[in-house]
Amino acid sequence: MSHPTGDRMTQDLLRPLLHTSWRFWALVAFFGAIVLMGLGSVARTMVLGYGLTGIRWPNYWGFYITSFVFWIGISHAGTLISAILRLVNAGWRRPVTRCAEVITAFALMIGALFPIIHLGRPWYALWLAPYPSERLIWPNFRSPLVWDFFAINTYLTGSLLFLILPIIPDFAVVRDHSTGLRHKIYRALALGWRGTPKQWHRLETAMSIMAVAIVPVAVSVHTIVSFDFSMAPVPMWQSTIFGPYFVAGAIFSGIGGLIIAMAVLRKLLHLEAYLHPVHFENLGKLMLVMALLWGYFVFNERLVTYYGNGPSEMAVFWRTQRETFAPLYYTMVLCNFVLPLIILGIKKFRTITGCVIASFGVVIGMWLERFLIIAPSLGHKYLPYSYGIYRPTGIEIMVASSTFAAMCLLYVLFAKVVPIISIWEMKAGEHPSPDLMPQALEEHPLGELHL
Amino acid sequence: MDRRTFIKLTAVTGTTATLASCGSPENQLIRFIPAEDITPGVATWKPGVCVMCSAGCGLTVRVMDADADVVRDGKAGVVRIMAAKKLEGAPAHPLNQGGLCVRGQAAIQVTYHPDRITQPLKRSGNRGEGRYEAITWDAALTELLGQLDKLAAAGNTKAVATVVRSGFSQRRAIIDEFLKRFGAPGPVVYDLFGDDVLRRANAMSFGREQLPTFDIGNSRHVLSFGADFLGTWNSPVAQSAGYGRMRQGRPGLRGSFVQVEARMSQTGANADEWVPVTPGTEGVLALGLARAIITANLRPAAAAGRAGALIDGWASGLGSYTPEEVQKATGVSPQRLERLARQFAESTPSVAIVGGPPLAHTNGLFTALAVNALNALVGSVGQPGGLHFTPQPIAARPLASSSLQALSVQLLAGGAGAPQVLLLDGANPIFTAPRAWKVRDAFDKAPFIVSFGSFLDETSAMADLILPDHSFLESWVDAVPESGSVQATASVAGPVMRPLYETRSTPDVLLEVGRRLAKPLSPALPWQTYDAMLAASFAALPAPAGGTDAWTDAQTKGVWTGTLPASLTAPAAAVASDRAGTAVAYAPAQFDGDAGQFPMHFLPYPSIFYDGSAAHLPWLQELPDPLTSAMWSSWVEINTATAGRLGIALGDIVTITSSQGTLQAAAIVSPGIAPDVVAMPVGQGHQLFTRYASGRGQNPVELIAPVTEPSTGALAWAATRVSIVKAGPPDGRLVLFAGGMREHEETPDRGGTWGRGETG
Amino acid sequence: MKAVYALFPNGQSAQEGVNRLRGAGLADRDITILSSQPMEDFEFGHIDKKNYMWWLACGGALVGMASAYGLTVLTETSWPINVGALPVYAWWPNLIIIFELTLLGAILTTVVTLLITASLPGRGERLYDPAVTHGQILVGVENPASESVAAYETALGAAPGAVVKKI
Amino acid sequence: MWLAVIGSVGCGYVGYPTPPPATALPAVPGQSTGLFTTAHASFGEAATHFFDRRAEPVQPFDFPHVTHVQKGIKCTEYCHSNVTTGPVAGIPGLSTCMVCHQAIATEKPRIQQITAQSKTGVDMAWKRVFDFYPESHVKFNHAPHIRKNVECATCHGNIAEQTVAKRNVELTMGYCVNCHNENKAPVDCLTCHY
Amino acid sequence: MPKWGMAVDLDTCTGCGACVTACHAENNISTVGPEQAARGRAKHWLRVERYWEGEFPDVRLKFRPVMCQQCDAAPCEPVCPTYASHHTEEGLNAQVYNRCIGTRYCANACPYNTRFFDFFNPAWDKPLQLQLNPDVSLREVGVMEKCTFCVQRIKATQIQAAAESREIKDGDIQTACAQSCPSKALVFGDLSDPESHVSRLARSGRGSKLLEDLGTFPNVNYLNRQVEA
Repeated sequence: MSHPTGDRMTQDLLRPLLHTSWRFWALVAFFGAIVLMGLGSVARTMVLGYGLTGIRWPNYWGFYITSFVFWIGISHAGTLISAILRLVNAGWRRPVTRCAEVITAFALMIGALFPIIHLGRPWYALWLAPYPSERLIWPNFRSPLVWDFFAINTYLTGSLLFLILPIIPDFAVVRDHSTGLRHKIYRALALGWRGTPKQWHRLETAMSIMAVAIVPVAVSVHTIVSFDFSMAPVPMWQSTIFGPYFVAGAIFSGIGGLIIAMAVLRKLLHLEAYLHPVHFENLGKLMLVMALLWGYFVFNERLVTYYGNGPSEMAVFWRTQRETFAPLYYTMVLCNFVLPLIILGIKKFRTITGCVIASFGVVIGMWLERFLIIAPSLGHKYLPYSYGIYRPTGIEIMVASSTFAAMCLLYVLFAKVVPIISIWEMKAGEHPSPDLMPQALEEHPLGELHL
Repeated sequence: MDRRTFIKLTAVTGTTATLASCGSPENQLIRFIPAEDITPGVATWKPGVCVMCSAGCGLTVRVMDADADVVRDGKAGVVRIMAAKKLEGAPAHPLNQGGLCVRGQAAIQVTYHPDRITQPLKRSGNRGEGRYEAITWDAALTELLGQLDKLAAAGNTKAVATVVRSGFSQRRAIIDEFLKRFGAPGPVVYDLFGDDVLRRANAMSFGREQLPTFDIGNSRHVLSFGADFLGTWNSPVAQSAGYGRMRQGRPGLRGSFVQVEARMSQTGANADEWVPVTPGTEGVLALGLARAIITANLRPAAAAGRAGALIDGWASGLGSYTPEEVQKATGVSPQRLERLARQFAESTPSVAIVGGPPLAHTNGLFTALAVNALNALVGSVGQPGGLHFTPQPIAARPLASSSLQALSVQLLAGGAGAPQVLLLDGANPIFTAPRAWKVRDAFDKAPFIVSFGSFLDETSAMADLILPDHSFLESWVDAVPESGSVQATASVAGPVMRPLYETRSTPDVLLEVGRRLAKPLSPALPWQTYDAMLAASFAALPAPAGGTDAWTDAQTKGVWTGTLPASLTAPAAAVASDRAGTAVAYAPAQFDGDAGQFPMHFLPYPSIFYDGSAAHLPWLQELPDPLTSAMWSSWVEINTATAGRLGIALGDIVTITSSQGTLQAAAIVSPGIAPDVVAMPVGQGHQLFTRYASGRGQNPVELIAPVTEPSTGALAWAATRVSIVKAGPPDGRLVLFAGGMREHEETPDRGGTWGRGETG
Repeated sequence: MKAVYALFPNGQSAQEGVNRLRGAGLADRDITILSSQPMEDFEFGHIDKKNYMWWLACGGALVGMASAYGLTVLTETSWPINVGALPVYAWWPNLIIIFELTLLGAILTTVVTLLITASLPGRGERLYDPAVTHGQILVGVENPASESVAAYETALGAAPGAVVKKI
Repeated sequence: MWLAVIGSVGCGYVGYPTPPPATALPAVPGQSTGLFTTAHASFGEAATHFFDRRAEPVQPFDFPHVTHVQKGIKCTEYCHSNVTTGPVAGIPGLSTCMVCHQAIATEKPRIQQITAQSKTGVDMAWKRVFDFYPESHVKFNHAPHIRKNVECATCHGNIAEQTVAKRNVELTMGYCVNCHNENKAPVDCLTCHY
Repeated sequence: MPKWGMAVDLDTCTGCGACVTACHAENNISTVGPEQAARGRAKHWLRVERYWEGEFPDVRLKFRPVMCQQCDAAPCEPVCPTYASHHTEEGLNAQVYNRCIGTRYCANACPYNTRFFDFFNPAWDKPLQLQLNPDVSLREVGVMEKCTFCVQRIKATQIQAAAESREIKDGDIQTACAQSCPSKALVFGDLSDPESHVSRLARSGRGSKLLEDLGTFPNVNYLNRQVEA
């Protein structure tokens, strides 16, 4: 397979936009149906009462908050990674960044829904926003949930712009390659982009500024999500390690999500020429690093608790080590640590398939990790008389799983209207041809990622 | 309420329900002109009397306006009424002194119960089925009069049988008087956990055939033999108040408390020392203690006087109750016996209490007499901090009553001698009597049954005619407490609210029937109404200090208390001559069922529903049981070790079998019960008792064998043996509120056992 | 509008076109260059590189910080409510709000400055040719003075592979 | 996460075991049925409450406040006397009207109309004009305000000049709080909401 | 300015549960039924915890009534985004139902698990609703509720006292639970008055607080059970 020229590139990357097969509609229908079921379940709980879920005294958070943390975590795939890669100007990032940033945007949208869904009275969610009202009363800025509100807003705004700005030149490309209504639409979207050197410079400067700004935001967002837990005096929650622990976990699961997304795109949109094994390999190595980091954090958390031997802490500790939650706990360790270590640690397995398998493991494992932070602790707070085990109900499972369908749906739709690989960035970077790859790798184990 | 109900009622989230004083703007119903003048939003307090048990505590009822749904000449609408809102203990009442127990608190739900009978009913379905049609009061009374007149005409007035609950009041007096003057036998008083044995024993030891009052508040040491005196037995609120004073009411002096029983009751849970003994040997332990006291010369044997003389071998030093013998029988070590004896004799004033299971054996009378002798020995009878007898007004002497078992036999025999008309007031013998007495079949044979109850339960559903009484908040109500106060006491209260329904006060109904009988009562009842009768009886009492006269004072306070003039005091009971002089000897308790086939002792015990008569109150159903935290369910308590041996874990379904039958229930593994005892709360397992209790849980009474205490004929409800086997895994029928059973893990290195007994 | 321009297949020729136009006496700001990707490797790709976006972003950050501080102080002191014995104006928690709004300020300013300085969305009719996004590089002059049009055409045409167009 | 769910099912983790429901009973004549619940009757109602919209109350009978006030009857004197003693002002029922009107102005047709109705035993279905939706959980107590000599008009507007009372003061939380602040009254949430 | 507090004498508490029922009666706490109770939705603002100690035959049982401890540094307050849970000048840990949006964060933060969530709209089979206390609002679905120290009684008494222009004496205000307790194990009163019964009990040697080491500064004092020497 020869190295695609600029024009060939344009053709390949525009194909998904310009030609629609029945597969597209099938996918949309399938995922759409599941999403609708999820929305139905939410509506049902809103009308009939929150009691349809499985939460109970004293375990008042469950699947919904788990999903919230999980999706916010997944969102750390995109913007953060692509921002870092931009800053270190890793050339191999070029085909990767956009599909990554898209994950961020959608994962955030989905994640941000959960704090609202999980409210007892979602119709009052507006009260989290600071706006003047006749009640003369404002949100409580001392509440982690309000921090969440601000952090997620900033992150979402930033990520969306970070995603959209570099799309403008590509809209111009589509504009010039399309006709009729589509042409009109994309002309509007392209904002009259022409491609003067000035425009290019401004765009690239803007991107670097935002890259600088978005990294601390991303870190702060998941730190604040961790504050939702560590601010409450709950056994095994009140821990200073939660901030970095959550951020690391977020990036970890994020990369997992990204690898899966890339693999799927590569197959469905026939982007083999653009998404090379080297990309998966590099991301795989990143994930390996994160897996080790995650293991390090979990070990810290567990060892300190175990050694400290506080009664209430130990109650929770044993819950996960030996009792009710043990099966889930060991599944988590397997998925998050053992599996990635074996597959990604051994070069032979570090193939695209290998990376994808590991990624699935990580995504599952990280979901469990969030659940295991929430359920066991809340069910075992201090006074044994008030212990209680949370059991999810069909409604929660439905909603939680429908978010995965939502992610796929949004992704499919996005790939239909926007070139999923940035055309101009692909052209701008000297794209290494596949046959040169191996040698390049020998010299720089991390490809072009000059860390 | 099942899930569907919830879905129904949560049709749209949010809130529109508003309480009376807020008024609902969307209310489209017709509003009727209120019958009373009402100050909305302002609470008033009125006296009341609690009728949930025979203790007779005084109430203060909070009354406020509320909107009640009514139907007036076909039009549905709402009317503003003054409604009772909350029941609180009357601070001035000598019994409960401001406190009130769970059943008293929940009693208000009796008045507002959705399944309360609202008008006279005539049976339209089969007996026990619970299908009825509405009739007018005139028709109903005519029917009852017809039946009574028929008997009177036939000169067979003896053929009227009546079943009532225990506890004495002027209301009961009216029933007694009516029956006496009609020529019918006295009512059958049936109460599963009745205390006839103790009354008899007290009659023999102290010449008072009544329950004792304990001045716990002034005791320094309390030794209780199985009596759940803080929970359900005798006058629990009065005793709890005393207990509070005994523990912390006296600066620098904290009374101690030892409980002797085979299964830790709520009372036993508060004891400083809990002494498990073999069921049926409590009397032996008591005499063992007595012997230890006498031999240690802490008290002369003679000090016990008559109470001692009743015990075989007392004079000769109780030779057969040596510590070794006692240990053999009871399992209490000599050292412990010694210590308990010293404690009891030295930290005076001390008092021994006996009640509940120890008296529910074939040797119950002996046990009671033994404990009485113990009290007499340390001289706690009639002394501060000791045992007293509340002076009873003459009026409070109930008619001699036949036993339920006898009644059932008569009915089954049938024929001319058998009762033709059966009057039911409050009692639910079909639920609380052992199967073997065949009460249901017997009642089924009764030609005509009238119930005055407010609810359909197993018994009243047999009735052909139901003449619903007012709720105790809607009518005059009174009680003459048998115990609980050192001074003579009588509680009385007028209606605190207007009747919600087409009900009539039963005493008034009887008085009217009495007036309208073809062959008038001889002599006719002197009073036109119940309150007239109350006025008359209270007028006889001496006016309290500072009060104008007893009646007006009692009405405002809700209680009369003071010293009875000798003229009014009932004399000491003449002890049954057959027993006078003859000493009572210990005979091992007889149990039904052979020990091989039925290895465990079966111990039914009164739950927060007492004997089940309060199981229809949702508040009580959802109240976590003090020891097990179970709600809405019934269970079987079994010792941890035994459970381990039988492979039974918390919530497992177990099958219990006695010679009488078998039942299945969820198991609760408890360290607070003897290894050879299986305990089960009485109260659940109603086939028919309102929407909240029907078909919920199991009724342990069905396993109880018809063993009786010979001298009184009282049911020995703790004298049954059972076998227990595991039937299956937990199936969700056991609802627990609590998660963990223990606050601290005994063995830290085995942290894995944290939170044993998790819910769900 | 009038315009004369040429489409070049690659950077070198485009650079040559630019140089010749300069030779023809045109200032950089009068030369229109359009490409489908940044042309960092060629001199003409560096025209107008200088800008103040970083400084403006910092300014925006300051504005965001100030507004966050104002919001927290005003709202919390307008109706002081005691929660969990925290001070009515608690610094640590509010720093989080301030931090987020600071960065939000920076991001928004950046985007606004980008749109303005890069004149997006483009107004009025400007010189453009769809061939640009097909990989061609456009170099030309908008509204040239009529007498010098010929000169520009020759200048543009001289570069190798140039296709001169005129409208 | 599916593994999570499957694993959960594996260890019997999903869903709670449910106790057996009570047995159904035969209906007994005369027993009250139905539930008293806080649920809204309809979405429409829920919406009106949410947006705090109020329909103009339609009274069964045009009660002329002005006439009575002109006769020199104070609001708190006969009709709304509860305000001085209790939390609730209360809307007087027909029985209150008849106290005076069985003697006064009996010749007037409207008086005869209410006299007739009072005999039927059906009361006037007055609609409240000033009230809070239950969502607001407001526990307003008139007595303290009367004691502090707050004019009725402060919150109820110029009803003295109206015939049928109109809600011409919007009793928003801001309205209450501002007044409380001006008069150094407590603005603790528990002052009104509990 | 009073500071409301409570003393619970574990030596006189018999675990009878009268306080629990009294609380239900006073505060319009709805019964949820067996189905919901099995799913852990039973609401008991005040619960009597019981803990077993030792094994048969040397077994003891411990009762401990636990209600909202009205902490001075309540963890439930700062986490609430809408001020639904906050502290009043009288030291009460207020829960404002109309402001509550149901994040349930406060319940997670509460170490005592004394906060209860309304999973459904409460319902009463008619005419049980005639018992409901008009001075206490009904909590709809989706809000948190908890022990209020019977704030409605406090308010009523304060207003009444103001009307009669008199001082509130110790014992004028009693919570439903304290009022009902047969053995008078619960004492409610003003901790800022050193002479009040509750203050004197709080100073007694047996006094301790629940989970004191969490730094919540509860206003409920537990007087430990005295064990025989």
